[in-house]
Amino acid sequence: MKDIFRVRRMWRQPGELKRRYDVVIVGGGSHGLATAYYLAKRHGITDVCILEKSYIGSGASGRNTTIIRANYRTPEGAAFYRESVALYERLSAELDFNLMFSQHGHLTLAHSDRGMVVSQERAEVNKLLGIKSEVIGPARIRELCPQLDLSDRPAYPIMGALYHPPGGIIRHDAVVWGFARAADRLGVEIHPYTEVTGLERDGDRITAVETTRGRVEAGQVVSATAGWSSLVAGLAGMRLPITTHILQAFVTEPVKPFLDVVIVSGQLHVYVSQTDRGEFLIGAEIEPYTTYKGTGTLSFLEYSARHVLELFPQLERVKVLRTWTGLCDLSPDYSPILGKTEIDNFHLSAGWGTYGFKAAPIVGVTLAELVATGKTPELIAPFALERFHTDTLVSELAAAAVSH
Amino acid sequence: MSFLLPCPHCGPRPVDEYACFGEVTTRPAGESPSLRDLTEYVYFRDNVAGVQREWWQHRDGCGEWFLAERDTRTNEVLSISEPEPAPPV
Amino acid sequence: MRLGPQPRELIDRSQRVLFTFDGRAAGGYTGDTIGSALYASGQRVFSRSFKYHRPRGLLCCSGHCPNCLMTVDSVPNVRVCVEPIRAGAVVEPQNVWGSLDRDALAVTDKIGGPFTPVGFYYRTMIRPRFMWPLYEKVLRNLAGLGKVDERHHGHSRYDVEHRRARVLVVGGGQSGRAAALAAATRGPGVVLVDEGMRLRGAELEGVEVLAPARALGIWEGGLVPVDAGGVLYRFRAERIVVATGALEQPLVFPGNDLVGVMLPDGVRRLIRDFAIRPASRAVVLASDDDALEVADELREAGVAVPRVVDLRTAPLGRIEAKGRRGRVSAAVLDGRAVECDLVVASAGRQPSYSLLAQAGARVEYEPSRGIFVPAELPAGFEALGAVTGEGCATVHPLRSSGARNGDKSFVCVCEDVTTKDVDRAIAEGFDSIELSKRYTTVTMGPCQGKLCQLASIRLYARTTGVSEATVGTTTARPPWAPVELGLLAGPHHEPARRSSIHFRHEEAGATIQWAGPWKRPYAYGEHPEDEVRAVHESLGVIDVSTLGKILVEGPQAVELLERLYPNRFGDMKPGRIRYGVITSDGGRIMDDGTIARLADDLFYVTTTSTGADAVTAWFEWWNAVWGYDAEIVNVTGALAAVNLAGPRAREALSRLVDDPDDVAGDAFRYLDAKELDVAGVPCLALRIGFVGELGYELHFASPAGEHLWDRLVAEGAWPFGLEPQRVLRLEKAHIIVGQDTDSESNLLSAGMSWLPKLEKDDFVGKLAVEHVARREEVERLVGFTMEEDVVPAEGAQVVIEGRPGGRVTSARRSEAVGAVIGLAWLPPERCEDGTRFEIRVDRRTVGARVRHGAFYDASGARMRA
Amino acid sequence: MTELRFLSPSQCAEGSTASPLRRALDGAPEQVRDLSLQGVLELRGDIARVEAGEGEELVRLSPRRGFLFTPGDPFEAVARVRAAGVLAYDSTGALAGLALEGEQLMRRLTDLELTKLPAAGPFARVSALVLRDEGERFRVYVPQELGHDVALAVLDALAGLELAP
Repeated sequence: MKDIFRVRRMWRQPGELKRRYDVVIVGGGSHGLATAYYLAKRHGITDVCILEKSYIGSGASGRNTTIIRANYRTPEGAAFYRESVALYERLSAELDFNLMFSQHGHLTLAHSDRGMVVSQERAEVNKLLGIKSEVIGPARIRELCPQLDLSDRPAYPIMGALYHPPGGIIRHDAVVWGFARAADRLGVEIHPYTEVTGLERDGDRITAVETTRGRVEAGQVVSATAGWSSLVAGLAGMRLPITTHILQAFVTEPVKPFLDVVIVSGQLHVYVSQTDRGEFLIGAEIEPYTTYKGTGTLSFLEYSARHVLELFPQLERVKVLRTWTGLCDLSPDYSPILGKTEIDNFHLSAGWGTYGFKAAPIVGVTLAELVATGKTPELIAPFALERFHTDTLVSELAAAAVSH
Repeated sequence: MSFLLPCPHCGPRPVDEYACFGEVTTRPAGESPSLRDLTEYVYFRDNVAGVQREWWQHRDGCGEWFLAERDTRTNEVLSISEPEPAPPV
Repeated sequence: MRLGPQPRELIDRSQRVLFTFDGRAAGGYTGDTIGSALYASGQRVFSRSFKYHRPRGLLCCSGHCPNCLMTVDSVPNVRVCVEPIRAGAVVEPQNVWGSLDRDALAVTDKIGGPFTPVGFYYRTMIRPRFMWPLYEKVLRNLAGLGKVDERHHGHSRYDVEHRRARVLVVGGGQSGRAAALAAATRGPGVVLVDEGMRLRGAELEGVEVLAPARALGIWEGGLVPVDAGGVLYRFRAERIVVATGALEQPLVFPGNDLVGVMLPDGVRRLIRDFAIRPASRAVVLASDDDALEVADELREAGVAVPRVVDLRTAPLGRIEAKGRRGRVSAAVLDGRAVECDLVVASAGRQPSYSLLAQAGARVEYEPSRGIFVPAELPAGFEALGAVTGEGCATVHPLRSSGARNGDKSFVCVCEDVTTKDVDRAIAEGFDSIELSKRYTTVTMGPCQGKLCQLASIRLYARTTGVSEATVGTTTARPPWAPVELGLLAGPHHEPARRSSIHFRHEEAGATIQWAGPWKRPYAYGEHPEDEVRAVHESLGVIDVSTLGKILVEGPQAVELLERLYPNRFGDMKPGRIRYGVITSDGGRIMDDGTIARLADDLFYVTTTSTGADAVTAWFEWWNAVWGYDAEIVNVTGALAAVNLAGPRAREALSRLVDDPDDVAGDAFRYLDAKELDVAGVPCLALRIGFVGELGYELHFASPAGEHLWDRLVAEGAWPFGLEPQRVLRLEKAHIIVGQDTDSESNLLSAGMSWLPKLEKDDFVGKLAVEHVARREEVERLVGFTMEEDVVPAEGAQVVIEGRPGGRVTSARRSEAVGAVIGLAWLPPERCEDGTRFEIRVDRRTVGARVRHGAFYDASGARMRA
Repeated sequence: MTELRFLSPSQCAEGSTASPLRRALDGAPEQVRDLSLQGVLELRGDIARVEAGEGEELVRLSPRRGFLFTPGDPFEAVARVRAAGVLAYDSTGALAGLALEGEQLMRRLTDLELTKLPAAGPFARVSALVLRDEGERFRVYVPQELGHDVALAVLDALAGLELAP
C-alpha cells in the first residue's frame, strides 16, 4: 500500500551495453522478461540482458487477447498450460504487482454437434489431467451468462459449451511490467530500442550478438520474438516451421459491467470479454496470408461485429473505439516451438500462434531451467523444434472438417 | 477489406476474395529424399520480411491460380504471373 | 436562454420538440441537438467523469470529447452535443450514483484523489489473494460509462452500400467544398462527406453531398467507410481529398475541466447554430484569431467579457479556474481573479491528420508552430486546408507552472489523467510515449487522443527534456470516431447451404443442424435408432447432396488423379468405383471419398461434405503446378444426391427404372457406376455401401431433388438423418475423416496400409508414407466394444496407468450389434484383436476390447447382396 | 461414352424440376425475377473457340474458363460446344439466377464495379457471377445451394431501400 504514494522507478534507466553477458535474451516481451526473471530468481543467473527493438511489451505481449486458459486439446498442451495458469494465479503476489487476473471462467461455445464433440474431447483430456473443464448445455450456459442469445434466432444457435472455470482475462501490460520490474531488481539489464541485427556463429555456437548499439558476446542466446522469430533465427542461418500472420482485435467504448465470463465461439471465429475498464475486447481469427504489415482490415471489423451480435444482439449500438493488430508466429501443428535448437547455445520460444501470452510464466520457468541446467524440462520436451525434423507433431489442431 | 491484389484475369480485387497457398516451395526431387529434406519441404518456410513469391487463387472470382511477388512488409504486389509450366492449351 | 434570431441558426423556432431528460420533461426546437436543447434550458452539468466523478459540461460541442455522453433511448454513450433532438426521446445521465448534480461517487474526487494516483490498481489489492474478486467487483462497477440495456433485442436495420467515386472529398469546410466544386467541373463522380449538420441537404453543383456523415478511416486499398447513420457507405475512390481541418486543443491548467470551461468553437456553435447565450460573464483565453473573434461574438450575444487574453502576445505564467460545486466561478490569471461563469480557452489548432496518417502519410513536428503536420502523402491522396497545417499553430498547452498540491490539471478528460499522473508515470520509468500511454491510459478514452494527444506529447517532451519530434506520435488507427457494432455488422443474414431437398426435410419435421457450411437433418424423429432399424430391415433414404462432387476430365485425367491419390486408377474400367483417400505431402489424411470412372478420360470424384471446396482447390493447385491436360470441375451444387439403402433397395429401385434388368444383381454389381433414369430423372447411380446395407447413391440434377425424393419416399424408403448414418457407418467401422482422424493422422496408422501404391513413381504424400512405414508406430486407429452398456464420450480418454494413453473418436450403442461400439486411437502394442483396455467414463474407468473388422456383417455380404 | 445427362435438368421428365428460389421468391416484388432454370454451361478449355449462337451470351472469366448462357436446350449446347473442342458442362442446375433492377440495390449487395460487368465476385456474402443488361437491369447467378439465403438478402436489401412492399 505504501507503494502507491512513493514514486519509485519500475526499472533502471538503461545504461551502456556491456561487452559480454552470460545470457542474452532477444525480445522484451512477456516470454523474454519471464525467462530473465526466473533465471535470476530460481537459478541465480543475473548476468542477463534483454534486447528489445522497441519498448518492452510492444509486440504480441501488448496486443493479445489477454485470455488465460488451460483447456487445450492435447495432453501435452493441457499439462503445459495447466502449469501456466497455476503460476499466473500466484503471480500478482509473487511479483507484488496486481496483474488483475479476472478468473470468471471461459466458455467455448458449440453451434453444431461437431463443435460439441470437439468440446467433449478437450473436456475429457482436461479432466484426466485435473483441469476443471466440462461440457455444459444451454440451461447451465444461461446461468453463467444470461446475456447470451440462447434462442434459435441466431443463424448459429448455441448447442452447448466447453466450460473452463479457471479461465479468464488478465491485464497484459501489467504482466510485462511486473516481470520487467522483478527481473530488473534482481540485476537483469533491460535494453529497449536495441535491435538485434546479426548473430555471429561459430560452428554450433552463437558467439556474439550484433545490435544497433554495438556488439555483445553471449554465453547463451534465447530468442523470444513471436512474429519476428523467423527473422531472428535467420540471422543464425536457421529456417523455422513458422509463418507470420496478423491477428486483429478491437475494444468498444466502456460500459458498466455486462459480461463476466470470456466467450469464445469456434464456429463464429470470434471471442469477447469485458475488461475491468468496461470495454468489450473483441477479436477473431488470424488473417490467412502471411504479412509483417500491421495495418488492420475493415473486413475484420465487419466480420467480428456481425458475429458478436449473433451472440449478443443487445450490443448493436455499443461503439467500436480502438482497433489494433499484432503479429503471430504460426506453427504447422498450432503447438509451440520451445527449447533447444541445432545450435548448442541458441534457445527458442516461438510458434505460438495466438497462444503465446497464456504461456508466459511457464515459458519463463522452463526456458530458464533449460538455460541454467542444459537439460530440457519434461514438460516442454514434446515441443522441441526437432519434432518437425522427426515428423512427430503435437496437434492442437483438431481437423476442422467432418465428413459424410 | 484489405489490400487489393491484382488478378491476372479480373483485375485488382480485395484480398478477401482470394485463397492464399503461401510461399512457393520446392518439392524434393529424385527418388527418395531423406526425412530431413522431406520435413524441410513440408514444414519449414523462409517467411521473409520482404519480397515473397507465393501462390494465390481468385476463389470468389475467376477461380484461377496464379503466382504473385508481394512485399510482406508493405503488402505491395510487385508482379503477378501465371503458373509455370502453363497449363497446356 | 435563447437569443434573437441568428443569421445562420439551425433551429426552427416554429417547431417545438419535447423529450424527457432524467425523468423530467424537456424541450427544444427542430434543428437543436439534445445537448443544445438541454443547455438552452439551463442544464450545465452533462456528465460525471470516468474516474473521479467530477461534474463535466459541454467542452467541444462537436462530438469529440466525452463530456456530454448520455444514454439516449437506452443507447449508452451518446454524444448529445451532436445528437439531433427527437420527439419522445428518453435521455438519461450515466455513470452517476444519484443525480448529475449530486453524484455520491464524487467522493472519489475528494478523498480518493490522493489514494488513486495513476496505476494505483497495479499496486494495491494484491493481498490477501482471496479478496481480489471482491475488489475487482467494486472496480468493475466503478468503471464503465453507460449501461447496456440488457432487454434490448431490437435488431435494428443497418445497411451497407458499396460505392465508387472519382474524387472523394472528406471534410466540407471551405477548402473541401472548393475542391469538390473544382473536381466536379471535370466530370461526374465527386462525393463530399462532412460530419456536421451544416451541410445537410446542401447543394453543390455536380457534387453528391453526404452530411452529416463521417469517414471512419482509410484502410488499405484506399477504402473509406462512411458512417451515414443507418447506412455504411464503403467508398473506393480514384482520388481522395482530405480536408478534415483542425482540432482545437484544450489548455491544460488547474481546473481546466470545470463545467464552464469550453473550447471557442463549442461556444461559437452554441451562439451561431442554436442561438443560445452561453453564459453571462466570460473570460477568453485565445491562441488564434478565431478564438479572439469568439470574444466579439460573445459580446454581441450579450455576454460580458471582462477579460480577453491573446496568449500568443501576452503569455500568462499561471492560469487557474476556480469553481463552486464543479462550476466555474472565476478565472485566476497570474494571481488576478476575474469572476465569470465561462472560460473560453484554447491552445490553438492542431491539424486533424488522422485519416492521412492511416493512409500512410508520415507526420512530423513543426517546432515553430507547435503542431504535427502530415508529410509525404501516399499516391492518390491530396490534403487541403487546415489539415495541412495551414493557419494552424498552438501555444504550449501547459499552463500550470507553479502548480500547487491539490491542483488537478487534466491532460485527458476522457480518462481523468492529470499532468501529475503523466509526470509520475515518467518518473516511474514509463519513459516512452507508448509505454506512458499504456500506463496512464491517456489517449485511450472516447476521444482517442483528439483533445489530448498533443498535450500529452508536449508534457512528455517537457518533462523528459527531449524534443516533441523525438517523442513522436502514437500510431493512428481507424476508426476516426466510435462507430456502432451494428453498423459495421450490416444486414443480419448469414448464408447457409441447403440442398435442393432441404425443405422436404423441414416439412417432415427433421431436426436441422449445421454440418460444416450446410444445414442438414440430424434425424427425423425423437428416435434415430428407428431410422437405423429401417435401413437394416427394410429401406432408408438419406439426402447426401452435401457430398463434394468433382468431375476430372481430359487426356491426362488418369495421370493427374494417380498423382493426387495414393491409389491407382489407370487399371480401372469405366463403370467402376474405388475408395480413395487424399493426403498432404506430409502424408496426413485430408479427405476421402469415391472415384468412379465414367469414361477413359472422365472421372467422377466425391469428397466429404465439408471438403468439396478445399479438395477442388487442392486438385486445381496441383494441376497448376504440374500442368496436366485435365480439367477439374466442381459440380457439388449442380447435383443432388441420395443414398437409397437397405435390403429392399434393389426392389424399390427396379420399380422406378425403365428396365428392371438394369439394376439386377449381375447387371449392377457392388462398386459399379451406372447412368440410369430413375422416376424420369437421369441419374448417375453408384453402388456403394457406406451404411453397410445394399445401397445405391443416386446423383442427379439438383432441380429434380424434391421430385425424386418424393418418389423414393413413396416407394417406402424411410428418410434417415446424419445421426442414424453415423451409427450405421460405425457398425461397419467406416471412418469419418476429421472425426476419427485429426490433422496428424496418416494412412498407416488409420489402418489403411493397403491403400497407397508405393510402386507408383510419385503421388502426393508418397515420400511421407515411405518414412512413416520406416518409423516406429505411435498409435493406431482400431474398433472396440464396451464391456458395459455405457457410451463413452467421443473424445473420452483411454487410461493407461492413470495417464492419457489414447482416445475414443466415435462411440454409439448399436442395436444390430447388441453392444456399445466405437473407434479409438491406441498404442500399437494394445491393438491386438481382443485386447482389453480402459476408457474413462464420468469419474470411473470402464473396460473395452479391441475388435478388428466391421462390427456388423463382417463379410460384407449384405452390402454386396 | 457418357453424355453427362445426369447434369441436365432439361433431360428430366417434365414437371420434375423446380427452382431453388421458389420458396424465397414466393410473392416477391416484380423488381426481382427468378432465372434459375435458364440454361447455362460451364466452359473449360480454349474459350476463344466457342461461338455463341443466336440469343446466347458468352461470359469469359479467363482464357480457359467461362460460361455460356443459352435460351435453347443446354444439353444440346453442350454437345455443340464439345464438338468444337471445348469442354462444356450443363450447370443450369448448379446456379440460382436472379434478375434485379436498380443500381442502388446492386450496390447494397456487391462491391463489384457495376460499370465493369460481367464479372465474378462476391454478392450478398457468396460467390456470384454478375451481368448487366440494358439500363439498370442486372442478372446475378449464385450457387443454387446458397440461393435461398441470397434471395432473402436481396429482398431484405429492397426493404431497406423501401422499394419492396
